[in-house]
Amino acid sequence: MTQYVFYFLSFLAILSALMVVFSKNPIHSVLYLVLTFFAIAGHYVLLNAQFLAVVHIVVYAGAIMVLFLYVLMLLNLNVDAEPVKKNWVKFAGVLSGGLLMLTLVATFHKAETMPLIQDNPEIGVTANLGKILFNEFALPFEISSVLLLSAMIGAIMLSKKDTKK
Amino acid sequence: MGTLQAIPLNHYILVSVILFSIGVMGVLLRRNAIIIFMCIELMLNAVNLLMVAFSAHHGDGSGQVFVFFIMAVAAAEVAVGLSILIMMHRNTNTTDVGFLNKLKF
Amino acid sequence: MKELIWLVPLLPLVGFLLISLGKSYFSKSLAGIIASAMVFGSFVISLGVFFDVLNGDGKPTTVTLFEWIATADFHVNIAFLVDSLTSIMLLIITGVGFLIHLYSMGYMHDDEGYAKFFSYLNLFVFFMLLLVLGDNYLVMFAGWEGVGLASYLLIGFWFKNQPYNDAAKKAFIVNRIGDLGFILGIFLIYTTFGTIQYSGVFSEAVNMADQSPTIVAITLLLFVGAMGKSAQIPLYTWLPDAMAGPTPVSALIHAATMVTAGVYMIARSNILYSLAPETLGFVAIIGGATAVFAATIGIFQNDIKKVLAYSTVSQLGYMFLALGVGAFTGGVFHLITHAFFKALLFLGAGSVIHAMGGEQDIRKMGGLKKYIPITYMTFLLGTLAISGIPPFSGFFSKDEILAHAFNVNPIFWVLGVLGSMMTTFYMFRLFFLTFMGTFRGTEDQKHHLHESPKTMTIPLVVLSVLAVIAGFIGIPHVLGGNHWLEHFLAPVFKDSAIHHHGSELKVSTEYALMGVTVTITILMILFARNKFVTKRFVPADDSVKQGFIPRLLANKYYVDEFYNAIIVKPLNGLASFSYKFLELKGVDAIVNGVGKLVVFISSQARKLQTGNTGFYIFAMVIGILIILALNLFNK
Amino acid sequence: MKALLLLSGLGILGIVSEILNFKKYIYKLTIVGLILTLGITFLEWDNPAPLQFSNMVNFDNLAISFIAVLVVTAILWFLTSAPIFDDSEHIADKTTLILFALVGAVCMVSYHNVTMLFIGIEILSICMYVMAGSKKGDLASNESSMKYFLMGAFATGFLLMGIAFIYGATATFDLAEIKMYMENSPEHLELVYTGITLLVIGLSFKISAVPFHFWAPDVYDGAPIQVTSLMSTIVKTAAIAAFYKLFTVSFASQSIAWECTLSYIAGITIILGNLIAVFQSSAKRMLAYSGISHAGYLLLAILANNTSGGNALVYYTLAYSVATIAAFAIIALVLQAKGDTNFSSFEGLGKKNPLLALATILSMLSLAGIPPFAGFFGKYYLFTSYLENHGIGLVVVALIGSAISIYYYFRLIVTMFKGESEEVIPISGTVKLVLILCILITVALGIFPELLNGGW
Amino acid sequence: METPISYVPILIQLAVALGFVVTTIIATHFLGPKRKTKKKLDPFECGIESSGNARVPYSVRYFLTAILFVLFDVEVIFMYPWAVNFKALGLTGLLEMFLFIGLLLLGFFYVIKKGALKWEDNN
Repeated sequence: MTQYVFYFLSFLAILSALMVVFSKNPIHSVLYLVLTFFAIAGHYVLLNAQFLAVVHIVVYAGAIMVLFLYVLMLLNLNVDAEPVKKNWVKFAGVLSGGLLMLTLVATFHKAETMPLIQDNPEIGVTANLGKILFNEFALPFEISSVLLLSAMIGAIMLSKKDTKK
Repeated sequence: MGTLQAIPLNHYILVSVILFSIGVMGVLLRRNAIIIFMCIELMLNAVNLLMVAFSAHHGDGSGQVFVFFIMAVAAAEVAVGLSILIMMHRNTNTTDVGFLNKLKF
Repeated sequence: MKELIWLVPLLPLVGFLLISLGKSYFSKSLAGIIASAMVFGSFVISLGVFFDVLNGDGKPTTVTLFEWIATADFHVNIAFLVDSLTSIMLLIITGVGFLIHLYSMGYMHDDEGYAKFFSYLNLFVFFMLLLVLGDNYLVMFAGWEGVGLASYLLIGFWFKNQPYNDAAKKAFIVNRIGDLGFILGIFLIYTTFGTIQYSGVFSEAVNMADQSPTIVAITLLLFVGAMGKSAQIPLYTWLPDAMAGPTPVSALIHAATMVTAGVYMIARSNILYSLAPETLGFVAIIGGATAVFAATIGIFQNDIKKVLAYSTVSQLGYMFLALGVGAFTGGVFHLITHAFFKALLFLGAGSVIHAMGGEQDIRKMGGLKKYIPITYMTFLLGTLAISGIPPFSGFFSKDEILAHAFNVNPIFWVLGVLGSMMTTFYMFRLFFLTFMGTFRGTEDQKHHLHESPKTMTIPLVVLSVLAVIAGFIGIPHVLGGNHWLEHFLAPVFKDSAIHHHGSELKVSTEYALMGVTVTITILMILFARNKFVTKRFVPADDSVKQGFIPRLLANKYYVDEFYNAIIVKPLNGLASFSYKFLELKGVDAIVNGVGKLVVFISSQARKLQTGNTGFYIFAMVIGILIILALNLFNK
Repeated sequence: MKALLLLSGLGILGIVSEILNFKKYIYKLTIVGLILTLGITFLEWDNPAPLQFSNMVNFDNLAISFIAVLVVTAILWFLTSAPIFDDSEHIADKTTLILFALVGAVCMVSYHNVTMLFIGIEILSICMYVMAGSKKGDLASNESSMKYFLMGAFATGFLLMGIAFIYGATATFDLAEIKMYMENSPEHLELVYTGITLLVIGLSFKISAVPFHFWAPDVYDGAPIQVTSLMSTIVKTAAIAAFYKLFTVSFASQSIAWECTLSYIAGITIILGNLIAVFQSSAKRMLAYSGISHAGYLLLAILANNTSGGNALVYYTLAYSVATIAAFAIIALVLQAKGDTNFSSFEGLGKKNPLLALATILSMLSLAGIPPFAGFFGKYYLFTSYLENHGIGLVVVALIGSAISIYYYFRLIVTMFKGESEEVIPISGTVKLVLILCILITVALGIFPELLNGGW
Repeated sequence: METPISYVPILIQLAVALGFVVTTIIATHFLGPKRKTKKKLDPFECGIESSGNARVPYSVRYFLTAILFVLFDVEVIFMYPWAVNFKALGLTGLLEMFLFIGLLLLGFFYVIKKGALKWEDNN
């Protein structure tokens, strides 16, 4: 049964990803992207990464995409103001994207198919992740707060209008 | 998890590579900065998927923790990127990257 | 004295720093005095060192100052190698250098850049000393680059006007081409021998297989460097342009010292070269060719400094010819004598220009004999020396070179004689046109004429004495002398002497060769005298140059006709050809062409940077694709 | 370790200063703090237990020396860049951002786990994106910031993909374990190779190597000049150090996977960078292109794939950073005085501002690699370390490149002594100090290269 | 032991919820009377003719709030794994978290100080 779920989710993800790229209206792109995220979250569940699935939904679909929508409305971009590229440019873009995929795939087609054995399905559980995160990865965890801080400062500095002097 | 064995790892690699390439394609095709951001997000998500698949494959949690960090970074990047976008829009009234061609040669 | 060796380069450096820092505080004369004093100091020390070496055993001594680089498996010290060759070079550089400093105090007297000029001069002397003192190739390279830089500064000294700047830049760029070869050679040496210290390299090299391709490659690369510095075909074009600099600079850098760096370098690495006969042959050919080629050009120049410049190129050709035929001593010998008489000639020319108020065209001079007698006398001595009239110094050094050349291959001898023949011709042409006959300049120039101040004439006199007697340090055995220089330098060249197998010339042949050269020389002098003094012929303006042969033929003697038919016409043809075509269109064009090409490519390549983000990302993706594909097919 | 903590602390101090209204002192405080950091860093030399925080970071002597280079550069930079801190509103923000960028850089030179590498890179990049756009009203600044962000984020995608593949093969992020895996016959070669290639791509972007250099000239050109100087010194140093660590520690045994690719990249980078620089009319942009070519030289050290390569890197980055800081400080002064950075604005500098002229000459000579200045030995060590186990081919290319570079470096020098300029450019005391320091360092490193090359 | 299967109840609930919503919408659509006139479809703006795009640009302040929300959101996410094994991690975990939170709090004060959350001042 999981096969079908997997294939369905993959199909959904890829299709909506394509729609993100090709739909004219940015708002639609955002919505399709949300759909993609849900599909990926489904994959996480399949992979026993339930916690990540939830986080993924919360962060991406819940926060980042909302932010995108905000900006779209803020800048009033719901109408597609984007000038269309020349056809040959489009063609070249599609072509090179496809080529990239082919080359990446080609590197694996020699590889014998590795069965996905899950000798330890417990790792996805929040508790286990927490142990790893707060023991091994304590330093990156603290440093990432520096990252978020600098993002915060940067965002305020750039997007807030200066007080008139 | 007998059922899961039916899906080879390569399928996951394939899916994420496809998603990644679609993201790249989007970056190449679109000129609207916001859409380009989204496509970059798509690329990152493809990586996340791959990471989780590998981590499940190896039964090693650090992969998922790494994904965790990727998400944090993605959030930070989006925050900064969008503020840059806002600033640019405030000055030029457009989000079309094709408009950025003053600096050249 | 040897333990004081580090003072020799230090003093000029101190002088440079003092002057360049304290420029604003010193009075003009003080700067000059400081500079000269510094050089004089190092001259005294070098004198002491010289006598040490003279009385000591032939062993070279190394004086290590401090460790420069020391990676795990690689050491370079700032260390000085003191042996006979070094001590002689030291004497020339500091001695001639001092005289020229003295001279400049007079010559540059009313130039606002006076102090700066002297600081540069000192800087140059410092680097030159570094070059000859170093006991490994890296130090030599540092000095090598340094002198290039200093000459660059000095040529462009009057940076107000563009042509001088261009000349400076040209000199620098051409030298870079040479340096590229040089440093590649050094890298190759390092990869081959694992060290770049002379002692190590040479001792390694001696046990190396004869004429191994690596050695050939190394020597060739080094020689490319020498070509650049010492203005050999095809990299000589910068030297004539370098005459844009002040005359003392031309005397010091472009006659006596810097341009002979290449000769020194090859003499220093003589062992490597004698292990690579192919290279030696190549060197000989280049040298001989340059000697003749430059001489032919010299015949047609009317700018007094240009003539001397070309003659320098051709004399350098001589030295390389000497090295090429394995006569290392001969090469060094000629280097010494040439340093004296060429410096003398340049300074003399400078004095003439000084008297003429900046005029450099010999067609506008003439009859200066009675106005500037001292310059006249000294210049005459210099001219005799360069054209190799016994017993002046030029004779001995040239003779030695020619003898060895004949010994190796008569063709080289013929080339040599041809060169010396033309040298004599154009030098006397220059001499006669300048000092004999009647004055051809304007009236106010005539009033302006005056003998130069003492500071300028004293160096002239000293140099002329040297130019006369310098030859006696190397009187060949056939003339009853015992070649002192040869014995002195023997320890440096002993290892290569083994490889250099050549039968001694028969005494009779040697006399014959001398006889031939001397006679030809004297004939050339007479011809020149007859043409430029008796006939009072003055080369016409460039516009009607071609037309003068018919006019000459109109009133002629049989001898004239003969000479014209045999010598003048072909020479003119050759000269004008090599000057107009090769000089202007050929070599020069190549040198400039490279630069132009680079600029052009650059102007195209920058178009890649379209400024369009989409294009950038696209290009990046293409690059990624290519890399991935390569990686895919590598597996 | 202490350096990392101290720098973060300083950054946080910046935020506090904003909150508690003492931000007018933060500039001075920062400089003092940085000097302190430098001292503390040296105390950690020969660290007995370099591996810390469950092997997340490794403060061995190489890392320490890189940190020292970074901090020295930062100090010099802060002293020269007072102008961008003079707007009262953002002084604390900018200081904090730059200090956090330093934190990221320190992570990049001291990581022992790919996670730290990734986070370090991201902190550095994000701070740089913001700083590039810190001149908010200026279109050029916006454009450069936008371009930098777009391409940077794009490249990050590839970097992450590479990390993912490596993880897929090795099931770990720890450098030592990856090394172990690589050394005893990896079974998932295809994953390893692709991963390494993608990492080469991602990191080449960060050091702006051809063909991933396109962002560099525009971003450098558009950003405020002080930020440009920061990018071309600290960012480059950190990136190349990270590159070196990853490839010579972990992937050394798999060098077949990357050697060929990287050699090509290096060669093309050197030639193209130098070529395009020849035609530039703006000194700022010229330095941007020359920076690209220097990235090419730096790659030689990675290709050398031995420890002496690391020493060469430390030496070269220091020499390059010092010279670049000086050059940019001078350009900034000229920009302030004449309004643009074209070569023509440098005319007559030689006579009016001897100090500026001297500093320019020395830094240009050093960048061009003319003995006896620091730059020469930087190149020299790079080449020798490369030659230890490679042919001479790439070195020849590099030499040709530097022969070309002579042209444009000297063009600036010659221009300074041409023409006349009416006014003397005023120089503040601190900038004077920095210029003199740079001159001293450049000359001292040239005369006593041993100062740095203790060999660790 | 968590497996995808143990998520089935959630799925069922989801299905029910969605189903309910959809059905109601469709139902109203069909049941409700439909008399469309131009006036009726106009958005009612106190009787004034409506003009222009319905979506007017927001002010940057909303955006700033959104950004800050995203950042703090991510930070909150970091707390779950800590919370679930609060005991297991013990003091060190607590300290780590305190440091983390401390920094975030600092950021929060900074935001307030910068006036990024002020709504009334209009600049």
